[in-house]
Parts: sequence; structure tokens; C-alpha cells
Amino acid sequence: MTRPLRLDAPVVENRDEGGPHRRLRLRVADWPGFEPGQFVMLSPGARSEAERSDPLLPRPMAVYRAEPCDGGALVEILYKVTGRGTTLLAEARAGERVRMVGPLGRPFPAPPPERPVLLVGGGTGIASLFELAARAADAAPVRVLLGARTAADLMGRGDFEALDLEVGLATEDGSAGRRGLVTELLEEALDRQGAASVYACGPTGMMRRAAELAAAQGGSCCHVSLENTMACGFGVCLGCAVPRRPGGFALVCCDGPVFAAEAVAWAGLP
Amino acid sequence: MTRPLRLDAPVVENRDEGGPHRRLRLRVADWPGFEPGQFVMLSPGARSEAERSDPLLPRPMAVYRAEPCDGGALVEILYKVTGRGTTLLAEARAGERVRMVGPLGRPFPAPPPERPVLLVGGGTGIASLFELAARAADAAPVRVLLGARTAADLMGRGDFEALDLEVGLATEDGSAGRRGLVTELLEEALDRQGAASVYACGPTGMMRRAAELAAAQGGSCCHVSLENTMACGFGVCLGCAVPRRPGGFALVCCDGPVFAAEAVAWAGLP
Amino acid sequence: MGGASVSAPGRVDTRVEMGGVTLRNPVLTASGTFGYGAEFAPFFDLRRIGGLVAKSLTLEPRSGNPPARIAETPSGMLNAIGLENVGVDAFVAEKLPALPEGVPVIASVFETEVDRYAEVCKRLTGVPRVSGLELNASCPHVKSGGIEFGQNARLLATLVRAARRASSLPLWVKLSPNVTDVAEMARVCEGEGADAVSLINTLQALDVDLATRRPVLHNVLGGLSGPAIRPVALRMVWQAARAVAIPICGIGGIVTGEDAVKFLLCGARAVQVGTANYLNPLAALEVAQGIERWAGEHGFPRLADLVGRLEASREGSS
Amino acid sequence: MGGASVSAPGRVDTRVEMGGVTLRNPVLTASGTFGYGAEFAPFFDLRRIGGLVAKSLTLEPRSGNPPARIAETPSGMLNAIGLENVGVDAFVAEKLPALPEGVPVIASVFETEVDRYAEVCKRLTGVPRVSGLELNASCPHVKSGGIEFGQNARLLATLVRAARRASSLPLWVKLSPNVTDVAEMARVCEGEGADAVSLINTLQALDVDLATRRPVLHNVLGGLSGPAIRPVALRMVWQAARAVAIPICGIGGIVTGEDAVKFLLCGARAVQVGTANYLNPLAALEVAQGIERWAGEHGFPRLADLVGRLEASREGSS
Ligand SMILES: Cc1cc2nc3c(=O)[nH]c(=O)nc-3n(C[C@H](O)[C@H](O)[C@H](O)COP(=O)(O)OP(=O)(O)OC[C@H]3O[C@@H](n4cnc5c(N)ncnc54)[C@H](O)[C@@H]3O)c2cc1C
Ligand SMILES: Cc1cc2nc3c(=O)[nH]c(=O)nc-3n(C[C@H](O)[C@H](O)[C@H](O)COP(=O)(O)OP(=O)(O)OC[C@H]3O[C@@H](n4cnc5c(N)ncnc54)[C@H](O)[C@@H]3O)c2cc1C
Ligand SMILES: Cc1cc2nc3c(=O)[nH]c(=O)nc-3n(C[C@H](O)[C@H](O)[C@H](O)COP(=O)(O)O)c2cc1C
Ligand SMILES: Cc1cc2nc3c(=O)[nH]c(=O)nc-3n(C[C@H](O)[C@H](O)[C@H](O)COP(=O)(O)O)c2cc1C
Ligand code: FES
Ligand code: FES
Repeated sequence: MTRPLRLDAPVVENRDEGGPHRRLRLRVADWPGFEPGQFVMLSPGARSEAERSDPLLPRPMAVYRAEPCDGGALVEILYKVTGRGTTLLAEARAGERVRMVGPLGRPFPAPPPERPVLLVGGGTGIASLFELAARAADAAPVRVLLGARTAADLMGRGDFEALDLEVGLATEDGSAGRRGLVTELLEEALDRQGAASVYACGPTGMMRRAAELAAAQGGSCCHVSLENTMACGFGVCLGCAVPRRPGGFALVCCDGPVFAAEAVAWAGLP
Repeated sequence: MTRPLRLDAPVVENRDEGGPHRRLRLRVADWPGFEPGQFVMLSPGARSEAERSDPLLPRPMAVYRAEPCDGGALVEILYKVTGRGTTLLAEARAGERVRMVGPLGRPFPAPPPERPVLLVGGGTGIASLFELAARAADAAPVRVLLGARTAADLMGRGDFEALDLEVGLATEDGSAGRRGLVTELLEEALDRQGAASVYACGPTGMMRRAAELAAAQGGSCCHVSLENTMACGFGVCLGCAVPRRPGGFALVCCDGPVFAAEAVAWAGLP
Repeated sequence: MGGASVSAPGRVDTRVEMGGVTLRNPVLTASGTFGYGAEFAPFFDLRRIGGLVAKSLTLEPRSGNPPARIAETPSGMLNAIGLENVGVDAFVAEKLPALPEGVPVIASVFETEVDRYAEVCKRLTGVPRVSGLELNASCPHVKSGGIEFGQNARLLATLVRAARRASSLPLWVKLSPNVTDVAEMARVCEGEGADAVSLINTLQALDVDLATRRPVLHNVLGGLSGPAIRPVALRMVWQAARAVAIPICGIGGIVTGEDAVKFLLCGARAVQVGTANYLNPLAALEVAQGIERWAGEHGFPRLADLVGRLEASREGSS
Repeated sequence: MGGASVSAPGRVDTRVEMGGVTLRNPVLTASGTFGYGAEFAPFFDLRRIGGLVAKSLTLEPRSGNPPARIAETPSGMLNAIGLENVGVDAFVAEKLPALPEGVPVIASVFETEVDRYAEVCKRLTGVPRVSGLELNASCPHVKSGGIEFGQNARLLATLVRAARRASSLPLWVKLSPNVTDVAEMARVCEGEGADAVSLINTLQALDVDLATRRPVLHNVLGGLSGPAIRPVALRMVWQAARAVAIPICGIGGIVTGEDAVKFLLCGARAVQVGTANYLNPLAALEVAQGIERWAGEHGFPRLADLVGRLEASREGSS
């Protein structure tokens, strides 16, 4: 597993992507590389010369992608401004530094070549899938299904469309692609293609439905990436535990965030 | 007394004045005007969209000057970066907003015309004297005596020199004006001029010595502007109390910050 | 999410009956953080908040501690003022008349002996502008008095009994958080006839100035207040609310209307805004407006319906 | 200002003898905030800190509370993990061997009954890598166990006595801050033969999620930690240090070396870094380096000379 770093990374850009979405690019010297589905912990806001202890906890953010850049890498995060931490993160300016710990977490397993790959993303969960899509594209036929309430919420849509693979869209208001839920697209794709490797990240209900559909389609396998509030991100606070099947708890940060769908106790998720 | 405001004032500029010194200019609609020696409470750092409760307390800062500007005023603060709050304040950028409460406090009494006026400033205390100097210049002959460790610490020196009055300088390392203490300049001025209205703001030791010199010079009067940690700035927390002569306590924020030198119990100051 | 039927804030009934005192809305200002009230007149019309609790009063005027009296801490502040106050008689003669009509005033009482407490209560009884009394049995930074009363059940009972005998005014008792079992202290007050309990006062604390290697406060020990203590205050209010039937006034780190709503849900019928008044002289007014807005937006036409409505069953609380 | 004779940090003697355990420097990591240690190996060489206190252990493995287990508060965090742990036997068999040689390990013990506590202590005694025991008598969020022991002097005495009988290892007792008189609890531990006391554990607290109108934590009540509680921790360490002769391990909101120096001045011989480990996996190492730097710059060649040196005389402390 890649060895995580802790550093205060200079902000190269923190761009407005429309609506509540932002694209943050951090320069990270000796970045160890990462696997699809891994994440970093980012402390809210830019680091000031003066210490501030509120807000206290770092925020988990998927590594969207990382481009090599003189020795290190430009690590990219695609995020949505939802509360205090992300509001402060959005105020960080180029040249300022943001504390980062990572890469962390268990990645998505590489899709076996024999089966087609279906990626199902919703909301901010879309960000966790981009690197997987980019890498899987070479190995197996990949279809990306993205869903949101409305077109504007389709985070990173353009990046996926720029990849050499099929992208299906669904919005609840019909403003982009099919009017309806992304899981309806998944259902049709599974009917059409048969057994597939399904990877889902997004709202719990969406992932749960995706898992059911994959299970119903014999020979498919399904992996989901879960979210939970985190304090550390590397397995020491035990704060991110979610119930696992058949029993007990799993830590989202280090047993996950990626789990085989069968191991998830959906009813008990926060 | 001018009625204080509470507002989030837009930063017009927050300029580096060399070394640890900064010049902050805030646009304040319906500024009620102020008297020399009054101050405002500024919350550290720019106000974010997201609330932060650390650091919690606002910082007292003298109103350096205020220029009328469409309806309201541009309120200017000359400050030194010393700790957490002022470090964060120095990071506030044009267009951001800073919370301000004020103007607050009892001002310097206007100098009586019959006597010459001697202003003695040291360190950040210099900022409390500029408006007094500017106004007194019309009424009576004014001499400003500024002291610091070294030339670079002479906050606002150029502004005083631009006024039509005499400016005497003293630095401990001799890098500007007389090598020595500003109170030595005061002593000579009093010897030369006789009774004067003395106004002092700066380190406690300096103000105490100024008060002694004025007392020794029959017919002189001396006012000093004190500092103390404040939570509110308008007399309700009772946190800024300093011992007064003959007994009891005075509140720096509303009984002062300006006090007649005789009323100050120098030994008991924080 | 509580059907967010956005109704105009104006349509919310904010009145509360708080231990014998009727308040326009549930927001008071906490003792020692609002002066004697008049200091805030330049900032807003005091009649727009529920009422104010004045600085604690003693029989004679007291002059308090030498500096330093306050210091900043992470998301909080430390204080050891030493209960400086003008004394009960000057309060009645000079401070009360300076307040606008129509603002309920709760007089806070502090003393070092039971009979002196009782005497201050007597002197305040029958004074037209005094709507009620709050016994400060919980001052964590004065050696004599407060701390022993608020931290010892027997002493607290004696104190409340004496005050109850001394005055017919609505009697609130302000509890110390520096105890093992705050619910027990609340029960003691209820048992002795208190009309309400207010909590919490400051947490006893200390900080060090590394430059001098001395305590930051002259008094060495001080009281911690501000947002930092809010989760402790919410816990104690929740525990007290489950222990007694008399109304509870929630105090501790309240800055916004949302903060205050949390206290109501935990069982407080009214709240007091303290430290926030320093940072923002309009804080109490904004908290009152914020509660009303929240209630309107979340479909609670009567604030009374929010009190104690925390869904605290373990099942599904995650 | 304490003659700031800037001497090279390397010249400071940082060794401390802590209740029968010798530490390279006075910085340990607090139980429950450092996992079983190995998780931090990617970030720094564990032999560079004084030692680690492992996650509290019970007789059998425990699986802890359902989510939500943690939440953020002003300058702090709330937790109700429910003392999830691998159990004492798995700790000895699997976790200890994973740690590098030369890191003193203090095993933290938690149970629901005195004899079970004693049994866990027994099983840890004689295990080569265990340098000492810390009795967690102060867990504020588990109904059974911790809270009663740490909040009741008689129960605490019984517990410490049993643990003392069960093991010859250096015995530290970790105190609860949710008490009226922490000094009394420290005295009880000293009286029953404890070699040191550690304080503070978390402050019992609660926060509300307004979106659901439920407690933020599934467990309803949780423990407050982080910088917000530091002034309360410093106060309690100062009070305990004046009450007992055994060494004290200071805990609560330590983020920097300067924070830690404050604890030493208040009377702690060593400190533990907790919540800060989450925000910054290098926190404990940086605290150790920061203490050494501060001591070097302020002319203290031996850290031992800082312990309890707070100038707390009222005169001139302002
Ligand atoms: C493994 C992982 C990867 C993620 N990747 C992304 C991403 O690439 N882009 C993106 O926009 N978001 C991502 N998220 C969600 C992101 O962490 C939250 O949106 C963020 O923490 C919200 O912080 P806040 O302070 O703005 O919100 P607030 O609601 O103010 O946060 C309050 C507390 O709750 C926590 N919290 C709130 N929502 C979430 C959530 N959904 N997941 C975890 N913790 C939460 C915060 O971290 C904080 O501790 C990811 C979450 C996880 C667990
Ligand atoms: C009436 C008055 C007018 C002032 N005018 C100016 C001015 O025009 N320009 C300027 O540079 N400075 C001025 N000061 C000093 C200024 O308030 C402090 O430098 C500032 O508060 C330091 O804050 P900090 O967070 O950077 O320092 P820190 O040391 O981190 O502050 C910690 C706490 O101590 C308080 N504090 C520290 N030093 C002082 C001090 N000297 N006076 C009051 N509180 C202090 C802070 O407000 C804060 O609450 C004035 C002070 C007073 C009382
Ligand atoms: C500077 C200061 C002075 C205080 N004086 C008193 C007092 O005289 N009587 C009293 O009962 N409480 C006093 N308190 C406690 C507050 O009323 C309140 O209980 C406490 O600060 C917690 O609320 P907060 O966090 O909103 O400030 C004082 C608090 C502060 C900060
Ligand atoms: C998530 C979490 C889990 C904890 N688990 C334990 C534990 O198992 N045993 C224990 O004695 N203390 C436990 N603590 C308390 C810490 O060891 C420490 O006493 C407390 O957090 C105060 O220190 P801090 O402010 O530096 O975190 C835990 C604290 C946190 C935040
Ligand atoms: S976030 Fe700390 S263990 Fe997972
Ligand atoms: S600063 Fe609050 S009374 Fe002076």
C-alpha cells in the first residue's frame, strides 16, 4: 500500500466549477502515487501563520487525479461546498497552503478483464470514480453512468466525456440525459450486457440499489465506496465505523472506503 | 459621545508598511465621526462565510484617522503584527470584511490654547496620537516626540512629518533622531518651553516617566492612553479594569483609554 | 428534516412563562455579560429580547480583582472578575431607573454567607422593576461563597431555603457545572422551592502565560466560557431537564439562534446569551430572531413545542 | 521572560522517571488516540517519543457503538466509540509484537467490574513489552463501568486496591474530569498505592444535529476533547499536583510543545497527546521537539526543573 504523507501543500489553483463545485489543485512533492478510490484528509481552509483550532477536524476528499509535475505531482480534488469546512477550503487561494494527509484507504480492486465494467456515480461520489474510469478504460469495456438532481450537479461530467468510453447521464429533472435515476440506467445496462463489474459511489440509497441490481444479475460483482465522518483517516480514532455484514463493524477509512457490496449492512449506515 | 456602530466593514486596503506594520483601511457607511484617542474593536481576520470561534475575542485598535468618503468614511488603522489576532488581521484582503465595533472610549481632552502641546508616542502607542496631533496643530503650537528601539519601529513617522508641526525623534540605537529615549526629548522640551499640555501613549514605563516630568514642571497637565486586554470594549465585561488612584479600579475601555496621569496607579498596571 | 414549511417568522408564538416570569421571547442575557443593560441601548432596543439578568449583586459594593482579569482560550475565554458590582442599593437607586420600561429584569444575587444572600434578596423584593431573582450559587473563581454553595448539596439547600423565605419574587437558581452530578443539584433546588434553575455558569479553569510562567489571570483560577463549553452545557441541561419539573434556563456558548434551539430541544424553556454579547453587541437580538426564523422555517408555530423535543432514543439516532 | 539564553535543543536533558517507568522524553500518546501504535509507523519513528498508551483493553474483544461515533465541536470533538478494542489476549498476541523495540508501552485497562479489571491487569503482568498499566477509571460515555468508578471515591479506592493487588507493574490511574473535586480522587489513588495519576479524560458532553433534532452521537452522550478543554485540564492538573506526591501525567488539548510546557509548569511530570494525533499524525513527535526547543531557548537544561514551577503567588502575577 502507498505510504501516506503529511504536508502543507501549496495551492496551485482552486477554481470555481459552477454552482457549489470547486476544483482544487495542490502541488505535492514526493507524492507516492495513489490507487483509484483512495482519499486524502484536508484541513479546512488555508493554513495561516497563526494557529486556529476551529474548525478542528480535517475533511476526507477523494483524490480525483494526479499529474506528475517536476518530481512531485499536482494532486487534484473535485469538491462540493456543503458546510463549514468546504466553505473555508473554497476560500483558499493560489499560493496559500492546505494541510494534507494521504493518500489513504483501500482502493477499488482492478476490474477483471473478462467482464464489462459499469461505474455508477452520484453527487460528490462521482469524484471517487474518475481515476478508476480513466485506468479501467484500457483494460476492459467501460460504461460510466452519472446521476444527479439536475445537470448542474453532474460534477466532473466534462472530464468523463473527454475519456474514450461511454457515458450515460440521468437527472431527476431531465435537464441532462435521461429523466430519472441513474440506477435505471444501470438496470438497463445490466439487462443488455449481462454479468458486469459494478462500481458505485454516491448517495446510500443509490449504492444500495446498485448492489441489489448487480446481485440479481448472476455473475456480477459490485463494489461501493462509503462515506462517514472521520477524525483521523488512518484507523486510529475508530470514529468512522459502520456496521458490516454478517456482524461487527468496519472502519470506512482503512477497511474501506471501498467495500464489496455483500459486506455492507445497509440499514445501519449513518 | 459618538454612538458606536457594529458592522462588517469592507477592507479597502491592508497595506504592508514595512516590518511588522500594516495600514488597514475600512469603508464604513454612516460613520458617526470620532474624537482623538478613541478606538474600535476589530475581530481577528476576515469574516468567512463560515463562522469560526477561534480566536474568539476582538482586538482594540485606535482609530488612526478617518476620511469622509461617499456618505460614510474610510477608517484607517495603523497596526503592528504581534500575535495571533493581528497576524490574521494582516491576512485580510481588499474586498473581504472585518467585523468592527466602535468608535469607543473616552478621547483626549482638547488642549487648552494657552499652553504649548507636547505629544509623546512610543511603539504602537504612536497610532493613538495622530488624530490629536492633526487637530491640535490648528489650536496651539504642537511638538510631537516619537520614540522607538530603531528607526523601522517609528510607526506612521511620515504622516506626522507631513503635518505642519515640529517632530522630534529618538531611537535607542540612534538610527533616527537622537540616540536615547523619547522622554529625554520631553525633558528638554519642558525645560525649554515651561508648562505644557502633555499627551503620552506608549509603553507603561515611558508614560510613567512622562507623567513624572510633567508633574515636576509646574502648571503642566498630562494625559495618558492605557492598554489592557479587552473582551467587549464598551464597559460590560469588566475585564479591562486597572487600579486607579487613590483607590479602586477604572475600566480602560470606557473610563479611558485616556486618563489624567494623576489618576493612574502605575505600579498596578498589567 | 421536519417538514420545512417556510412560514413567516412573524407567525411564531415566542412567548414563554419562565418560573413565574413571562417573557416576550426565550432569550435573556447572562449575568455579568450585559452590564446593567443600559450599555447596550446604543445597539438595539432592549425590549426586543426576553429580558436581562443583571450583573450579580452583593450587599455592599465590591471592587473585584486586580488585572489580568480575562484571557482568550481556544473558542472561549477565561475570566476572574471577582464579582465587581455596585452593590444592591446603588443598583436599585441608579441602574434600574436607567433601563427602559417593559424589559423584564432578573436580579442576580451573590454573597459569602447565607444570611447576607437573604438580605440582598429582601432588598430586591418589592422593587418595581425587578421581575425575579437569580441566585448565583456557582461562581467558580471566588474563594468564599459561590463555589461551596453550588458544589455542595447541603449548602445549596440551605441557601435556596433561606432565599425562598426571604423573598416572594420568582426565584431562579444558577447552577455550577463544576460538580459530579448536576441533576442532583437541580433536584435540591426544586425541593427547596426554586421556581427555575439556570445552567451553566463557567467551568473552573486555568491558563499559563509562558512569557512570565505565571497564570494568565491574577486570581490564578478563572471561569471558562464561550462556544468551547457549549457541548458540556447542553449535556447538563439535558440531564437537569430529565431530573426536575421546574423550567430550565440554558446557558453556555450560545452565539446563534441555532445554538439556542439546541438548548430548547434539550429541555431549556429559555436561554441566556453570555460571552457572545462581547464579540457582538447585537448577539442577544440576533439569537432571538434566529430562533424565531428557525422555528418558522421548520414548522413550529409555538416555541413551547420545541422544548425537550430531542429525539434521544438510541434506535436510529445515527 | 526567564533569560532567553538560546542553547541548542540537543543540550536539554529530557528524560523523566514516571511512576516506575523511565521515558526518553515526557511525551506519550493518549489512550484511544494512537490505535495500537503501528498505525503511526509510516509517519515517524516511534522511538523518538517517550512512549505510548494503547487503546483501553477489556477481557474480551468489544465492538463498540453504532455510528455516529464522533462529531466536531468548537475547538474540540465529541466521541462515543464505546471502547471498541481487540481484547487483552489479542493485544498481547498480535498488537504488541508489531511495535518496534525500545518504545515504552503503557497498557490501558477498562472493565465493568472490579474483578474483571483485576483479571485484565493480571494478564498484562509479566508480558515483556508492557512497561506499565493505566487504569481507565474515567470513561464518560459507557453506562456501566468507567463513569461510576472515576466519579465515586469509594469505588475508585476499591478498584485501585484490586489492581494494585493484581499486578506488580507500575500502576497509573486515569482520572475523570467529571467530578466536583479531582484532588480528592488523586489522593484516593495515591492512598491505594497508585504510582501515578493521568488526567484528564474527556468531559461528558452532548451536541444536537438540528437537521434530525437528534443527538449527534448514537450514544447520545459523548466525551469532549481537544483544545477547547485545555484550560480545564490545566486547572485539574494544577489542583492534583498540589494534592499528591506521586507523579502526574497531564492530558487535554495539547497540540504544541508550548501547550505541553504549560502542563509541566502546572505540575505534570509527563504529558499525553490525544486528539492532536488525528489532525496531525506527527503531533506527538512535534510536541516532544517543541518542549525541548522551548526549554533550550529559555535556559532549562533539565525538563525536570520545569515541573510545578508555575509562579502562582498572587502578588504581581498580573
Ligand atoms: C472517503 C471519502 C471521500 C470523499 N470525497 C469527496 C470528494 O471527492 N468531493 C467532495 O465534495 N466530497 C467528498 N467527500 C465528502 C466530504 O468529506 C464532505 O462533504 C465534507 O467532509 C463536508 O465537510 P463540511 O465541513 O463542508 O460539512 P459539515 O457538514 O459542516 O461537516 C461537519 C462534519 O461532518 C463531516 N461530514 C459531513 N458530511 C460528510 C460526508 N459526506 N462524508 C464524510 N464526512 C462528512 C465533516 O467532515 C465534518 O467533520 C468524501 C467523503 C469521504 C468519506
Ligand atoms: C485602546 C487600545 C488601542 C490600541 N491601538 C492600537 C493601534 O492603533 N495599533 C496597534 O498596533 N495596536 C494597538 N493596540 C494594541 C493591540 O490591541 C494589541 O497589539 C493586539 O490586541 C494584540 O493582539 P494579538 O492577537 O496580535 O496578540 P496576542 O498576544 O496573541 O493577543 C492575545 C490577547 O491579548 C490581548 N492583547 C495583547 N496585547 C495587547 C495590548 N497591547 N493591548 C490590549 N490587548 C492586548 C489581545 O487582544 C488578545 O485578547 C491598542 C490597544 C488598546 C487597548
Ligand atoms: C466576564 C464574565 C463575567 C461573568 N459574571 C457573572 C456574574 O456576575 N454572575 C453570574 O451568575 N455569572 C457570571 N458569568 C457567567 C455567565 O453568566 C455565563 O453563565 C457563562 O459565561 C456561560 O455562558 P457563555 O458561554 O454564553 O458566556 C460571567 C461570565 C463572564 C465571561
Ligand atoms: C476518539 C477518542 C477515543 C478515546 N478512547 C480512550 C480510551 O480508550 N481510553 C482512555 O483512557 N481514554 C480515551 N480517550 C481520551 C483520551 O485519551 C484523552 O484523555 C482525551 O481525549 C483528552 O485529551 P486530548 O484533548 O488531547 O484528546 C479517547 C479520546 C478520543 C477523542
Ligand atoms: S477516521 Fe479515524 S479510524 Fe477511521
Ligand atoms: S473591555 Fe469589557 S469592560 Fe472594558
